[in-house]
Amino acid sequence: MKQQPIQWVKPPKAEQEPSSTRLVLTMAVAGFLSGLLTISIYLVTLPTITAYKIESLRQAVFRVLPNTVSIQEYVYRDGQLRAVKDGEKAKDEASIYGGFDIRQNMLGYAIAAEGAGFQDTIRLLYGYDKVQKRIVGMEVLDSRETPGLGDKIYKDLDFVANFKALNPLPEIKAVKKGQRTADNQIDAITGATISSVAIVKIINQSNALWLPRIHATHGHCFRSLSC
Amino acid sequence: MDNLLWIFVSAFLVNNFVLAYFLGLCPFFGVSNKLDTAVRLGLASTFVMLITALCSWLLNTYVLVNAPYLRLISFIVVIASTVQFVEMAIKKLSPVLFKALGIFLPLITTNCAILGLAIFATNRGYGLWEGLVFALGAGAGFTLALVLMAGIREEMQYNDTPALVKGTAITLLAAGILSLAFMGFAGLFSR
Amino acid sequence: MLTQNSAPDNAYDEFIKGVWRENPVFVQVLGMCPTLAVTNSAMNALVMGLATFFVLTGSSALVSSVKDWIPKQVRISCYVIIIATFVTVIDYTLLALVPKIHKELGAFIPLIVVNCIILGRQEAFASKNTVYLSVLDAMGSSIGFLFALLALGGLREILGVGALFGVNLFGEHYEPWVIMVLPPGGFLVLGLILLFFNWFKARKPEKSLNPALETPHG
Amino acid sequence: MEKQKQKLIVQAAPYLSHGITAPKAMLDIIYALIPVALLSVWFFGISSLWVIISATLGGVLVEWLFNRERADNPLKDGSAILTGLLLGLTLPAGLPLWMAFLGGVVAIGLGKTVWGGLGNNLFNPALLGRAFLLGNFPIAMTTWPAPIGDAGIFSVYPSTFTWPFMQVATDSVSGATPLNLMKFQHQFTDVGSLFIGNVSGSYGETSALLLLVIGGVLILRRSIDWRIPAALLGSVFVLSLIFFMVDSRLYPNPFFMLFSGGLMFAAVFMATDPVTSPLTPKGAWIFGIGMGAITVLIRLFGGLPEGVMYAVLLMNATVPLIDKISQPRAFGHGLKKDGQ
Repeated sequence: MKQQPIQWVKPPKAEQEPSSTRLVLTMAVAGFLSGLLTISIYLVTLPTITAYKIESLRQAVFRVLPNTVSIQEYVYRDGQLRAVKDGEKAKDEASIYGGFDIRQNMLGYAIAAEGAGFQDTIRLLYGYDKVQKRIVGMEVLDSRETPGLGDKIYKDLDFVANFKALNPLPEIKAVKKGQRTADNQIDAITGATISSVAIVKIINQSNALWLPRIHATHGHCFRSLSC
Repeated sequence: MDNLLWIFVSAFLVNNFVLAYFLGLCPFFGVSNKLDTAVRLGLASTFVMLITALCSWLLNTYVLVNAPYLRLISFIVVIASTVQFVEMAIKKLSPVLFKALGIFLPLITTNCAILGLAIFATNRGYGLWEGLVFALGAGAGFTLALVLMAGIREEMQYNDTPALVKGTAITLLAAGILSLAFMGFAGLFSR
Repeated sequence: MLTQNSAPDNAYDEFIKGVWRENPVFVQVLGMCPTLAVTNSAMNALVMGLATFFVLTGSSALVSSVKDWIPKQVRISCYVIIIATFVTVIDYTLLALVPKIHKELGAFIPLIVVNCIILGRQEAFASKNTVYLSVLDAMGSSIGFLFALLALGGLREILGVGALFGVNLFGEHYEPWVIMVLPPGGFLVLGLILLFFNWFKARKPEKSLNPALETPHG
Repeated sequence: MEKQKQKLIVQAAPYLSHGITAPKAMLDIIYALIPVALLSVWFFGISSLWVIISATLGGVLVEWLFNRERADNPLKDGSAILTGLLLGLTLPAGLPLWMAFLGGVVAIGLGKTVWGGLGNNLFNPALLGRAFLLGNFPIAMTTWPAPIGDAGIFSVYPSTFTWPFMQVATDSVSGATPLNLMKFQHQFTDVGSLFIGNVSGSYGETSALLLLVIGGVLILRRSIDWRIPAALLGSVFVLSLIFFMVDSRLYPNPFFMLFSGGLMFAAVFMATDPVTSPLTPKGAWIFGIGMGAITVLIRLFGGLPEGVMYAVLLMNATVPLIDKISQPRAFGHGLKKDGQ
């Protein structure tokens, strides 16, 4: 069969050309009505959508930073991590979330990070306990890793458990499953080494940025960072 | 730099717009029966994608900051009118280029790869350079898929493909095989 | 790209032709991007199909009721604006109601705008017919589209995960065919379905369709 | 039959002036595969024989089903058996038999039948079947059992007789292939044992020595075009030598690259398939070098340990283009032909 070329329907000539004012007016009315409808649906759904976003963020922080009951957004300004409220943050400014327990004690930070995975970008959130100086939880927010293999980065609970008491210093290393010997190592997933290594790389890169900032703010001393 | 390379390779091979994201399938199936047309359509699309990346970045940064709900409508309107404007400009400035690419330009604006590019770049929060590199990779990937498919379909004309399979069915199966082969690029430059 | 409509026999025919005889996916091969991209599970296919149903029916109703006031020169732009508005509405509604599925469908909800089934129905039918017939026509096409999406999504999920709508079918020892939920699976399964349709048609040659309908579009 | 023969000659005429006809070349290659199959039984036991037979049966079944009404039944030319053999030899020992069977079905069904049978297919059927299996069952397809050693030829891997459509029940011990070790542990297997072949891997890819000998014989008998293996192996060697000289700790020794994985097997048996490779000598060189470059790219920078299968499939897709640019006289004057 020969493929037919696409036929584009040409508008037939109108009997009388409408004035350009009429054309512009039609478009303007259409645009106005469309804008009106769009804004209304936006305003109607905004509370639900915002509530869901805040709630899912809170849930995620609770999972990576156990015992958290409330969260606070922080940005890095003038050599310090500073708490910001909604709207005080500049558009492209990176932020992390501090988690507080029931007595309003600061537990640590939940840090979002992303990077290249096996198939596509992986976005994840991990919790850093500032007292124990350990990573205490990791959750993959978004990924397109291979089903049944790479998706074990969030489906394999043994792998996720690697991040429950992990020393981030000097850097995290992925080793072959069962060969873990030090507290800065994780067991890679058999058959999905690239995805496991990608997670490690994403966290290491993010740590290189944020740990010194946390350190500067709280005055902690790290083994491999000059004090 | 590492990041830009990965964005390019990802859009070009690993997550090829056509073979992994299913974007731009209309021209991929409709216009891929001739090699010459495929090359030109690919180049013209790449060009439009670059313009789109620029437009959507400008819109996102300067216009839509407080009105995200107008994103879809303004993307469509702005992209379509910019392409029309560019088409007129090319016609005036370079008749040769117009003859090669011009007839495809209006056709491309209705292509979902273009809107898809703008939406993906926005969702991922790409800056200007990232967006442009993304557009370049996506355009190159689109061209590659189109050219490979055109070659396959020209070859098929000489073969006795069974009547049952002819037409869209075999094109889809060939696209599936190509998509399977492109899986080999997974993880490229990700480390 | 548009079919020459024969005079409508009756309203029922306008409805049923889109569902089966002129099925937008299996017969006209239109709207390929969403068809392939979101059918990696039956649930995604269902939500996408319903969203398209809403946009297509809504746009057809609106376009057919305002068609006399829109000058010919700007009609396509007006249709696009109308469609884009409906898409924005459904986009925010889904985000509010089913955020998890919205996340999985991702960029493909805004891309309903460029699904040429929708613009095609406006241009070929709604701009020339009464509201009643246009709505029936739109409902027929979108149910046909929904049916196609569900068939693809169901098949891909059954093979690729061993489940349907998330319900496990074959027990936990089933070995999933991972390809089916990945991009190659979309192309291959649709290709095989079209092959089956061709075979079906070849068995009943008197009812064969115009081959020109096989030109695919986005 | 008559028709099939003719088609191959027409397609191959520009360079195969030495009278290769389909059945002769095909028989040659089937004979050449027998020692490879025997060696794999020696290394991996009787399981490997089961897998090869299963894959072949799958292919033959499809060929028979879709062509039983045709007078020139293509079953007779043996190409389905050849495809099944080739596919079977690239599968891991201990792969569940139902998967091997499915691979054979896809190889012939999707790789050959839908294109109109032998001579019309654009992709290597055996590798297409293998790519389908690898995509579908990544774990089973990358579980490379270690050679059986002392257990005896008649011992069977427990995973072989897995119930159809079900997962492998037992955790089989997977020996990492040399390429896996290179990619994920940065260990380089010594070239000597790669050369002899006593390493984990699919049957066909274990012994480089045997494959070199067989390839040599086939070239001498003119059953395969020498240019394609030469271009493929040569480009892999040169490219990996360049990387090796840049950083010898990061990148493997070029001999390691040559003798590991499925490269040798692909160079001798897969890339040289006359139906899915270019027509002209110049095209053969482009084809081979392209495959070499993609193989090195995927092995050194990709996420997968082995890329030669994808390299062959991807270059198969470019064969129509290669034919076009390497044969300007036969196709008129290039692009101008299609101009408006």
